[in-house]
Amino acid sequence: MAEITYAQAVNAALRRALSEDPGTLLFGEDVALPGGVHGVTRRLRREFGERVFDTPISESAILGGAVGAAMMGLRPIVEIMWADFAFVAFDQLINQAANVRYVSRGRLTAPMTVRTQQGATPGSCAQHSQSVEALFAHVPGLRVCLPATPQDAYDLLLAAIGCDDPVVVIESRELYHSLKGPVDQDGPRAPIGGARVHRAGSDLSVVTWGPMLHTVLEAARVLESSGVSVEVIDARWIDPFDTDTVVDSVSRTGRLAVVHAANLTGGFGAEVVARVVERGVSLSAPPLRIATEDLRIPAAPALQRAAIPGRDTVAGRLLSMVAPATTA
Amino acid sequence: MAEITYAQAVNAALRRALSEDPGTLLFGEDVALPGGVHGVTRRLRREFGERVFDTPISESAILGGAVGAAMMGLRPIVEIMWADFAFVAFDQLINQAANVRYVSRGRLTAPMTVRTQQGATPGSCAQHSQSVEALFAHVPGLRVCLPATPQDAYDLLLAAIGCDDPVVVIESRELYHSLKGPVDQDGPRAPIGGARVHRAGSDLSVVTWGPMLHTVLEAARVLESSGVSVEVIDARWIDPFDTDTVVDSVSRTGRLAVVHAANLTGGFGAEVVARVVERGVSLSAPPLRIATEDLRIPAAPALQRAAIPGRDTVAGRLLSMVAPATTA
Amino acid sequence: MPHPPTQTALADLAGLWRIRVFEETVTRLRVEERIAGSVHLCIGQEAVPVGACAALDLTRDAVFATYRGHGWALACGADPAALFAELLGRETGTNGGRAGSAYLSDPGHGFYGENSIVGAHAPIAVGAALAARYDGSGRVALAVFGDGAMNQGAVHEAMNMASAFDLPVVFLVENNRYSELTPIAAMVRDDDLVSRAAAYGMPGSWVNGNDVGAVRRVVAEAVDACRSGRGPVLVEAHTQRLVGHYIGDAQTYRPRDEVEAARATEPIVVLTSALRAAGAGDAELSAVEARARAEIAAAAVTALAAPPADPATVKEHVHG
Amino acid sequence: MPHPPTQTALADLAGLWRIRVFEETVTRLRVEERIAGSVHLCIGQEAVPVGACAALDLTRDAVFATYRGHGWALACGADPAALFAELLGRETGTNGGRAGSAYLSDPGHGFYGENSIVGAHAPIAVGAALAARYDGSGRVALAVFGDGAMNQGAVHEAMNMASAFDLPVVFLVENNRYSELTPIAAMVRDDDLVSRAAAYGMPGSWVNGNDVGAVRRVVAEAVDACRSGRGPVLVEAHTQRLVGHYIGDAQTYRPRDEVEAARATEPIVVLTSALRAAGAGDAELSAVEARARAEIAAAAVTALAAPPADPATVKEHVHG
Ligand SMILES: Cc1ncc(C[n+]2csc(CCOP(=O)(O)OP(=O)(O)O)c2C)c(N)n1
Ligand SMILES: Cc1ncc(C[n+]2csc(CCOP(=O)(O)OP(=O)(O)O)c2C)c(N)n1
Ligand SMILES: [Mg+2]
Ligand SMILES: [Mg+2]
Repeated sequence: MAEITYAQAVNAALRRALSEDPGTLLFGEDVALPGGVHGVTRRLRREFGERVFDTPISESAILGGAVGAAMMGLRPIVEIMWADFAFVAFDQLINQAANVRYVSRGRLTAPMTVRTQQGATPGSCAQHSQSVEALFAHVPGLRVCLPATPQDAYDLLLAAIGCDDPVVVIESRELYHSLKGPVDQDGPRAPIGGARVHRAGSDLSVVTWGPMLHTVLEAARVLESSGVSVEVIDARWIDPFDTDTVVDSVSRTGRLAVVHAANLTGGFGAEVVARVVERGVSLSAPPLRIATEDLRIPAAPALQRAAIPGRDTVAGRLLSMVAPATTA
Repeated sequence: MAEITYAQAVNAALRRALSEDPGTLLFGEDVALPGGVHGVTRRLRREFGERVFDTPISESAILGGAVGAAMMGLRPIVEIMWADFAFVAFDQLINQAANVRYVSRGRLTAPMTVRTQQGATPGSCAQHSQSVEALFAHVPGLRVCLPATPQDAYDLLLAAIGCDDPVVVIESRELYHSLKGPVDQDGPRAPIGGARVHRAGSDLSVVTWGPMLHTVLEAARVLESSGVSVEVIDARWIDPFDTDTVVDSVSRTGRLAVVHAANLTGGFGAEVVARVVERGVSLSAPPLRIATEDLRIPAAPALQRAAIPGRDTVAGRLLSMVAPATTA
Repeated sequence: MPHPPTQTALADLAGLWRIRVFEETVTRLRVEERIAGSVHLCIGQEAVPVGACAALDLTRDAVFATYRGHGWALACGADPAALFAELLGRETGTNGGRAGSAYLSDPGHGFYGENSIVGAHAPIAVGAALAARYDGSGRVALAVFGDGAMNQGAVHEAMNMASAFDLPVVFLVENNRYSELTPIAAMVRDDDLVSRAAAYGMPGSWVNGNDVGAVRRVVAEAVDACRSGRGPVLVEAHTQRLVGHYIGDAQTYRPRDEVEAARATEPIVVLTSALRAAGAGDAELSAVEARARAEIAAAAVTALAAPPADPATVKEHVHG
Repeated sequence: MPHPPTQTALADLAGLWRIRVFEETVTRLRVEERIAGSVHLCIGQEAVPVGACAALDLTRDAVFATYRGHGWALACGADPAALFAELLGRETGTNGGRAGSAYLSDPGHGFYGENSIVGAHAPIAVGAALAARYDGSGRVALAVFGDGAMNQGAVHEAMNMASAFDLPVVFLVENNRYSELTPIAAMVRDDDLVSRAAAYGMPGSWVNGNDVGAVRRVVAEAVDACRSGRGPVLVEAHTQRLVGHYIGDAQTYRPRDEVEAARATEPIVVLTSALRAAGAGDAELSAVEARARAEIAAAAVTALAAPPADPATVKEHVHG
């Protein structure tokens, strides 16, 4: 299996969807002729012609256009260039797309996919840096996933496109061109949902998603050298969220940490903690959330590093969670 | 002290703010000449002239107008007629208002108040029924409160207007004209923040906010007749959230339930649960969230009753939380 | 005379009466508190849906309306009993009680629904028109909204995108001169709203929205332009509500005599006079009204006999 | 000749050079990876900020720009060393490193900031103008944005509200014919964007955005209209970027010869020729450039010597 980048995996999934289903459309700002500001949609216009097109800088028209086309039976895939920009048109997701099926009792549906990307990268300003998955996850009727590997960038996107309801796929700008991996492109399309255990462990369960997975995996390696065994779960989908996998893991390890790049308060980490403790799983330490401070994201790299948990912060806090127990 | 309605209390707070500070403006759709679609802003145009004015149906212009006027040193109070409508212009809150102070290191500020109202009422459709406080609460830089009594409708609004940062005040449409109470209008303006314990109890702590407070108080009375003593905490402010009051209470009762009208998943209830368990408070039962099902809000009264927890649901679920313990 | 031949005109009159009587019946049911919540009536504005829907091919075209959409649903062909049932929160409602008065839909009749977010359906209609590019349906999408909606960002984006891409959308403004409780004239510099079409390089037409025949003609021209690939058209129909913004609105913001004056030019009066002038007799005219009354009354009876929406189904259809 | 007298023109030329050299220096610092992240340069568009800011009274007026705003900050009078420091993430940056290249501000010089959400500052500028109604400042607000921003809902709402309320806002479109990587001509039916002013009953003016004197004149007229209470004005300045949308943009979407052709009509070339024609000598003209180079080079040195933003302050100023 050839290694390809995360961006190439997205591109491959789009190509497959556009090839397999003539009802699939792809549109958004700069996605067609220029091939996307990050090059993710390259060559698709050339291959699929008018089913791939550029739009005005009009997010309400893009998302509303997707809702309307989906209601008519097509399967639009649209791009919101940065997740931060969704908020100029959030109505079309929360009050429009999410309502279509429920309010019509299934007579109408909105099988649309919204691709976007998020995250802070050095120099990115407060309006181009937020991790906002929790805002989508609080909207019943929307599905939400955050692929963290090239294979998942491929699989989750195809699952999203195959879903008969609106799905928001939050890609990672920082991983687009920096992460390579083998990608099986011939498997059947997976259904939506399902966490993945990236690393088995016995002392502590860590739930994470998006590019933070890699930070957590590094931290887990650090802890391994201190003799602490960390189980790392990539939630992948936060709607539907795979509570069972998490609860199973925490039942074995007795400890839960959630790590995310989104701001702490009201982040989806709180939901994960609540779901686990509601089930009455017995814990040998209080659950822990490691997240970005409750602040706007500053642009300067030095400030970003202070705000967003990196490997050492994550490793240190995870260690302090098990330390009392191991020294006891 | 004369009893006035919740709506009259809001009106009185606005009048006081407009009288005391000539830099205060009040604008929004139908707020001036017509006095508001719910009559909340009646007579203010007549009393304060051009500082109170109607706007086009342009939420981005309303919120952006508030941001700009606030940056120039005025203190705008704007109305978003239904909280659901904030999403056509959410950018102006999340990417604009919330950033002003932080990104300028305090050289600029946005002392603006956004009044809105939310909740489902019989017949209200899915686009006019959501409880969306969690979406505001996940935005660092915004403050968020939900008054549940006429006195708080008065006090919290004045505190919000006095705050030097953007505050979202989420009023309750169902309480506007149905709830009366004594309102002290002569006290000093309170600072923002602070929960209120509405009822002391020893078996169970319930945290709630907004109109759900009254449902919880009714449920607490039902439980009292079964010999269960419920402490009821009205959070009032979910940013800043008064974690200490909640933790103190739960430390005494050993049980935590959070009740809200918002949808369960990703609701602010998860944050409350996470904050309490993170502190390692010892619990005699798993924490419980009682919330609206994860669905769009249906219009039919019979369906709404099935979706949104009412007194009996709340009482029943709270009782089941203590039952194992009391029978043990 | 400006009206079409008498058979069409009689059918138009029947269409106007059905909506008028439906809305009057809704008023009664709301006042009796059998219907709950906010209800927005289109009494006085009936000629716009009746004329416009007559110009559409509802086997393939798609209509997107506002919360003031009962008349549009009826003009599209929705069953009045199912509409009443929806307003009453019954299982047999068009949406099984999930939508209510302000958000109902009936896609089997080309009625893709009301929308309660001002202007939000304009881009959705653009999406329906976009689909027509690919699905070979020849569909035209019609988005109808009020004067106040012209100041909403989503409507601007929709008009520009439809124009840039030559999409088959009729943007129809029902200019009743008020946005809720505020006169549009105070919220725009130029209340000749159709002139905004030029900003998008899009043709625009003004029509007397109280004249059902004129509405049909102007919308038919717009639909033709769309169907032949010339792209979107903006139509402004001047009309008025003879009632409040919602049931219960005391209308203190309206000059006292405005509604009275409008009664002389409202669509049913106008069409009835024209038909009389064209030779229709009292009996014939009354029979049209009577048939509408009978149909709508029967529909209300049917709806009132239906079971309420079943709470056991409340969690169904959040996802597929 | 169309240019103002030589002293003003020399000052204009100095303004153009300062921005040009600043942006060239930024390019170098970005390529050297001392500046991180996306950077949007205004090389080729300098005449618009220089001309427009000369028409404002920055002791009371308020400028709101986009991510392509370094030139606007400089033309407002911001210290180039503080701007470099901001881009470099230093403590001495205009925003102490919190803003970066695309979101910086310097309110002490009337520069209320860049905005990285397309069009979002248009309503904010309306708010600043609204404040002028009450604070007696006589402030005019200027919102500058690109051609692509004209299709954003917030800009529409801002223009309508400013027009309806006669607010003192200059809406200035820098039409460089591209929105990121896509030509505006493909995204509107009519790329004569100033004609959209009529939709709001607002006056509109077109200006050659490569001619700094013309920009000053047209913006001065607009400011006059605002200051005298006649309400907002839309100004469209045609210009071009001589560089990519961001540093690193390969510009494959642009015809090969387009940038080359534009070099003949770009603002520095145009103004230099005009000054030569008006009698200015080579030495005088080179001295203007040299002074700009010296000033900007010194500013960069100052900025590079400043300490990085202090991580210990990262939690400050979320709230007051
Ligand atoms: C985005 C949004 N803002 C505000 C409202 C509240 N609202 C409902 S109807 C209405 C007035 C609309 O006026 P117009 O477009 O003229 O339509 P009409 O009611 O006259 O048919 C308003 C402001 C809303 N539903 N959605
Ligand atoms: C709401 C929003 N949508 C999309 C973007 C991404 N984006 C940044 S610049 C840009 C192009 C803007 O073009 P134009 O307005 O012509 O300004 P120019 O860059 O040419 O100066 C786009 C689409 C954004 N920042 N904000
Ligand atoms: Mg109207
Ligand atoms: Mg441009």
